[in-house]
Amino acid sequence: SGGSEKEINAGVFKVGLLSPGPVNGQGWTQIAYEALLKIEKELGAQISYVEVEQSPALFERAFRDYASQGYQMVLGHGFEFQDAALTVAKDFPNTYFFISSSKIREGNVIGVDSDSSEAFYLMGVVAALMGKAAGLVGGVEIPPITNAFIGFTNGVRSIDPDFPISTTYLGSWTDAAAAKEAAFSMIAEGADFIIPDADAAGSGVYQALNETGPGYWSFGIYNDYTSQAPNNMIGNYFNDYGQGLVNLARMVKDGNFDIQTNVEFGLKDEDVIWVKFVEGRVPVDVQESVETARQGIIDSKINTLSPIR
Amino acid sequence: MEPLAIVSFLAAVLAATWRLATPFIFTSLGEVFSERAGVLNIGLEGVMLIGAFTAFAITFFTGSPVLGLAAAITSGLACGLLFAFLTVSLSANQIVVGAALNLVGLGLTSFLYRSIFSGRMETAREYVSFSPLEIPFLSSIRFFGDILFKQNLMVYATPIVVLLGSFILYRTAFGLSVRSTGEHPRTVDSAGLRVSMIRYASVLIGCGLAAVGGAYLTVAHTNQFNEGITSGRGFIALAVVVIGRWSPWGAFAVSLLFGFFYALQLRLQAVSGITIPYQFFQAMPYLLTLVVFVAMRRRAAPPGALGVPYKS
Amino acid sequence: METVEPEIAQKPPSRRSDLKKISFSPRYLFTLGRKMAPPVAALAAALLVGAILLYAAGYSPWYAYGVMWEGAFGSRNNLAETLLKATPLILIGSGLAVAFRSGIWNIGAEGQLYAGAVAATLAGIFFTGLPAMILVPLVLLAGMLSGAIWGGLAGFLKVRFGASEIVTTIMLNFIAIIATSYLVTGPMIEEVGKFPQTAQIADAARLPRILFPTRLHIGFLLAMGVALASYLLLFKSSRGYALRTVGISPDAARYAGINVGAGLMISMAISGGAAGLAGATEVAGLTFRLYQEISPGYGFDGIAVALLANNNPIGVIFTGILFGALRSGSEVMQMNAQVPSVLVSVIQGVVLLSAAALGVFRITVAESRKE
Amino acid sequence: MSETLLKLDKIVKTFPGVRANRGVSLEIRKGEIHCLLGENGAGKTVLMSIVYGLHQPDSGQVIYNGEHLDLRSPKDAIKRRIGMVHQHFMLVPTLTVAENIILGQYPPWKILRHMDRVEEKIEKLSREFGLKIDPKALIHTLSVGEQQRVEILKTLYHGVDLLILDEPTAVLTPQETDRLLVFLKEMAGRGLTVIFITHKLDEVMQVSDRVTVLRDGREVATVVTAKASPRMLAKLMVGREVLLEPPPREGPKGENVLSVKNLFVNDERDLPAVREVSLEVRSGEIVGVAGVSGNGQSELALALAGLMPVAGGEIHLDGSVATNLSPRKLSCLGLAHVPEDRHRMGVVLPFSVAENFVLHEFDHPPFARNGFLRYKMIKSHAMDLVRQYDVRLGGVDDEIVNLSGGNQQKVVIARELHRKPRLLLVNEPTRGIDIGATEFVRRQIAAQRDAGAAVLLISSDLEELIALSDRLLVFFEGRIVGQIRASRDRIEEIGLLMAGKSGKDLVEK
Ligand SMILES: Nc1ncnc2c1ncn2[C@@H]1O[C@H](COP(=O)(O)OP(=O)(O)OP(=O)(O)O)[C@@H](O)[C@H]1O
Ligand SMILES: Nc1ncnc2c1ncn2[C@@H]1O[C@H](COP(=O)(O)OP(=O)(O)OP(=O)(O)O)[C@@H](O)[C@H]1O
Ligand SMILES: [Mg+2]
Ligand SMILES: [Mg+2]
Repeated sequence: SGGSEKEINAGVFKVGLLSPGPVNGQGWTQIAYEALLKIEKELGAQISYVEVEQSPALFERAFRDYASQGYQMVLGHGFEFQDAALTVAKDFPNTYFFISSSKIREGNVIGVDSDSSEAFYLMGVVAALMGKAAGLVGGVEIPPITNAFIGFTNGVRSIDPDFPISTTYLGSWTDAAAAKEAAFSMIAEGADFIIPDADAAGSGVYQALNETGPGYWSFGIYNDYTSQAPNNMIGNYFNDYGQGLVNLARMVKDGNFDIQTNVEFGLKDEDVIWVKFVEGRVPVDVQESVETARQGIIDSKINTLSPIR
Repeated sequence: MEPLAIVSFLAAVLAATWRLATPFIFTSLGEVFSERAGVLNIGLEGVMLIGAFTAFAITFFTGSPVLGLAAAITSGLACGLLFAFLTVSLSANQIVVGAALNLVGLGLTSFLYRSIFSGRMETAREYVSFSPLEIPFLSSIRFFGDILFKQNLMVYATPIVVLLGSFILYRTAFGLSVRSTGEHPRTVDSAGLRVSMIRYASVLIGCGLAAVGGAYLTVAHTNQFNEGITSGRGFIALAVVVIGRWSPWGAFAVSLLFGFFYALQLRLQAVSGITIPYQFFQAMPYLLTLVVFVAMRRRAAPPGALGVPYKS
Repeated sequence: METVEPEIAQKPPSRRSDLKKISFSPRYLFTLGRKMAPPVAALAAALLVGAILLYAAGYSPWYAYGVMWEGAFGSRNNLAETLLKATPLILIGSGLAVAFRSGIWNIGAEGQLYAGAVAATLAGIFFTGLPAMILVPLVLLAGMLSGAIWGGLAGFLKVRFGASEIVTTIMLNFIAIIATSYLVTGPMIEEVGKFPQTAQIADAARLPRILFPTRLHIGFLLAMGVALASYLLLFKSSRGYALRTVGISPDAARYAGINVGAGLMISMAISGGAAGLAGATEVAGLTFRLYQEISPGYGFDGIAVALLANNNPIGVIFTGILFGALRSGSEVMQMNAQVPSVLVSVIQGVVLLSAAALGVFRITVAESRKE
Repeated sequence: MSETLLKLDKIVKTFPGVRANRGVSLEIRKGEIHCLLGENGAGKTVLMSIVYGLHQPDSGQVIYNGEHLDLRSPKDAIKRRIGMVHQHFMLVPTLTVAENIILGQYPPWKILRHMDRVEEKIEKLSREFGLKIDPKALIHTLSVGEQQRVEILKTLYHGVDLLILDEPTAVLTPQETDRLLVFLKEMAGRGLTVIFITHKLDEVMQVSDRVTVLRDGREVATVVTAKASPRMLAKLMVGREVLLEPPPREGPKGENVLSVKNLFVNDERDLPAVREVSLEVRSGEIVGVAGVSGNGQSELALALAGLMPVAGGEIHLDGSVATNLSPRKLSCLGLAHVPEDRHRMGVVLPFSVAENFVLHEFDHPPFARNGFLRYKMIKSHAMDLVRQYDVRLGGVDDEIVNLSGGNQQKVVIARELHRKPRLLLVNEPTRGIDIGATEFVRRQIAAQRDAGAAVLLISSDLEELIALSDRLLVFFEGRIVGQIRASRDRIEEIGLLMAGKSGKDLVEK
């Protein structure tokens, strides 16, 4: 199929996506998909995506198919795509292979990471200042999640070294029911700040808080989830990864991509990552400490990923 | 922990147990009927998914979880009709058709979810579901009241449905014919009953209840649909039937047992400061259930004609 | 039956008589054609249903299927990808055919695949230094053994405690998958990067490729071999006679002096071993390291593949390639026609359903009278 | 009593590949006991299944009480007070007697309160008709005889004018048989009409008013029993003379082949079934084991065949220890075993006849070479045996399930005997098979004896035991309560022993 299409679409800017799961699943996978749509809209690119089942065996093939069809930019949305990209990249020097949540940089394989640990650090600060105990509900134990939780913990510790934090992993990205029960368990254990990072399953946490009623707090992750627990949402952590990718894609398209290292979005990229509080939920003094922390992070005075003892 | 803490700990875990067990209770109860009639349906996972999606979609568009549930049941009956037609009327291999249902269930629901809801993920999660309702007085009992009597309708329904199921199975003429059909269909035939009719009925009950079990996930326990949200519950239900010795109350008990192990592992993970890898907790429910099953003193023999098509 | 194909005629006479039965003599092809007719019809029906869905969802069935065909067979590479997907399915399917024929319902191929993948990875990581000649077989053997043990465990629980294999294998699936997740996030996690994946296996442990420049590796030939072996075992060997007897009537088997317990253990071990081998070929042939979700449900598709072939390993080769083609084709369909690849599960399911409806799986009088 | 109750007119019924009934016509009169005779596969069961609504005829008419019947299902038959006791009992083993009896009686939604009333009614019936049974008992705990009582009670409970019994005596002991026959006569006296299928001519003579003989799907004759003789009936049935008494033994007894000392065996429920049994069988003799079924004979056989663990005592075969050996080892020591339950053990129903012939030897040469089966050998072997034992079938590749019971049994006999066993263990060798086949089987067993095999014959058919055995061992409650020279004039005594009636055990040489 590759051959024929090459002629037809010669000169068109083509961007492909390898999604680790359903593109319309909320959270992580959705981000990449929306990024793709954004690229299509803003740069008039021809886009395409494929949901490779969670089987690394299939990644290489997908990369190869895209590259051989003359795609200039292919995004593997997850560290697990790294190996495959490296293998394929050699044969296709003029395609850019971007790998989400990876720190690699080898020739045309470029790790792109939006570091959630920074935003979670801020949430940690809020929790430690306003709450009694915190609970973190993770989908599966993988670096993006663990890093975010490390960031959160560091944030908490920066305020109160022995503020209790408990962590639960569901072993699933879709089992919202389990997430909900996990949240209930944490509430029963005395937690009043419960934050999910579990993709589609995460909203089970919001439902649990919503049912438990006011006095229990959470943050929307990657998007505005206020509607799901209007009385419990203290703020939302926005991660417009899409915007970040658009910025990269624009460089690729205009042929002036000159970054020599891997890409890492953080609070410094204000149009990509930011945290917004819900009106009147956070006292001024807390907001101030958050702001100081944010500055500290941007000026890299604070290392949100510093190991925890 | 001092006694008080232990009590509240238990109460919380038990409440979660009941909620987590509910989908297994509905689904396995149904499967008890169809297996007692001699029809083995390994397609429960698929049927649950279809029920879950239908309930979700209808509730989303009508705003009424009741309608959603009704629609789910209908979809389950449709699956049952297909299953029965193939396995009973055409005496096709039951395992084959079951495996097929699993494939279709996953594919179809995902496909429809994409086609209908793509782009609407946000709104898709905003609708009312069966919310917990408090039972006056009882709910004000310390610890347990607060938790055991603040469940949603479908959770409360479980013991009643099981009671009904066991009454039908053991106290009605229909139940008698069901139990006979699974053991010795020729006898049923020569008694002038229609083996096929009885099996149709039982399969319909089975799939209908499986759909309810699925619907519970999307309109009661949570209010959202995710692809593959059942995450293997259909298979667990299958095991529950065997461990529960093909009896409604047995299935009820085993469902609660599994639910308890699951609730316990979530709770233990939530206890801050525990450093055991979380996978140990995750494996716990399956491991313990397996151990219980293997260690079980009296294990019942399956219905004599289970899985065997009947040709007069 | 006397028309024997030349290349088979060249085989040493002793093995000839065995091979002849499955040689592609015209008569065999004829009966084969008769056997294949219903499945083909089933496939047609399934594609029709798929087309309706596609149309309803606003896609052009013609275009979508065209792309799908392209993706499955359109190019050397696509063909290779199809066969790559068929490889684990054929391995698992042939093993399950043996188990099912022996009357044991092994639902646990998925877990046994994981067990195999873990062992293969360990072998591939630790025994560096060894030459490929030794390491490759070693890795495959490790995978096979560990799969056989994981499956044999269920067999043991059935024979020793009478615990239904349906229950035990379901539970063992969950346990194996969770255990793998623990290993790759814990003890076996790679040194660099700290991603939840093991280090790569030694180069010498990787399966040689057989169709350049594609990724197709000898695992595929291995799968064909295993299918053939399972066929000979089941229908041409005395051991197979014993297993089939056990599957039909344990009482008759005991009367015939066959050790029923051993039979069940063996068939569980065989099917487990085949699944474990599938896990090993995935690691040693494609991924070169272990991840949390190494299998996209091959273990369950394998059940369908075996049943669709009416538990005949030779048939499994065809049904395995069919399912492989559907999967790999559907990915390309999604890439180039933006049709959700999940559609393929529907098609596969309907293939099974209509095959069942067309009575591909014939019910013997014995079964219908068995009470 | 000449009024016609049931009239069958040119009934035709074919199954794929089989023409079971080819235009059978038949008249049954009110209040008579009418016997149906015929070889295996003659079409008796099918014909009666049609009267009972289990099968629908392809053509032909069923006229009952002058009314045209179009029976769609047994329900219709039951409604018209037609009852049938099937050869393979139609009872759910896991249910109680009462539950079995009311099965299908009520509309589905009916709530089964007052099982106690049902049970009362059953007790009343069983008292009235002298069919003792506990309505609360689970079927699988009952003896075969009792189960049959339940079957009959079922029909009485529903109310019955025409009672069809398909080989009811095949599984009964002499006492039970006599009781049943007496019962039937009595019922006939009360105006009940009975159709009685059997293979045993003496029963026919004893009980029936008229006999109809079927041969391959057609009726060949209907005669008044009083005017008939067993020889003539047999001739009608088989089309030639039959001789059920095989020639007596020539040649002397030889050395001990089987010797059992103080054998104890427990049944599945782990209750003692065989208690301290000692016996010997010498080469060239046939030792018969008589006993009401369920008194330990089956367990004895299974233990001897290595299919049930020996709880105590010793078994010696040709001098070497044979206690708790595997069936495989035993058959190497020269044991051949014709099992009691053919369908469950004797044959593998979906296998071809050829495959069934090598059930024991499938992995020995010449049938297997280095692990592979050699179908050429297996088939030619099968063809030989089919010829020798004239098994009636299409071809050796047919699935054995499509053979009639008689022919299935011939396959088993052939398979076991052709191995020239030292010890031949036969359990119910002729149950349910026609006299043609019976004669043949008995001759074969006698032939083995003459060839110097030691034969242990277990049978619930006293006629058979006496016809074949040199000595009889009588079993009661797991013990040998008597050892008698087999002869007609001792039947009384034997019957008493079997019923455990005689005071002291009795032993004679
Ligand atoms: N359901 C069936 N399907 C196909 N063939 C059948 C069926 N039932 C009976 N037959 C065939 O019809 C013929 C008559 O069978 P039937 O059972 O009436 O013989 P029978 O006289 O009862 O023999 P027996 O004395 O052994 O009971 C046999 O050849 C049998 O194989
Ligand atoms: N569904 C069927 N399909 C094919 N053949 C059948 C079927 N049902 C019965 N038969 C044949 O009809 C024969 C007669 O049936 P029946 O139930 O009387 O058994 P049988 O011949 O009497 O053997 P037995 O006396 O050992 O039960 C059976 O032996 C069997 O070979
Ligand atoms: Mg019969
Ligand atoms: Mg018979």
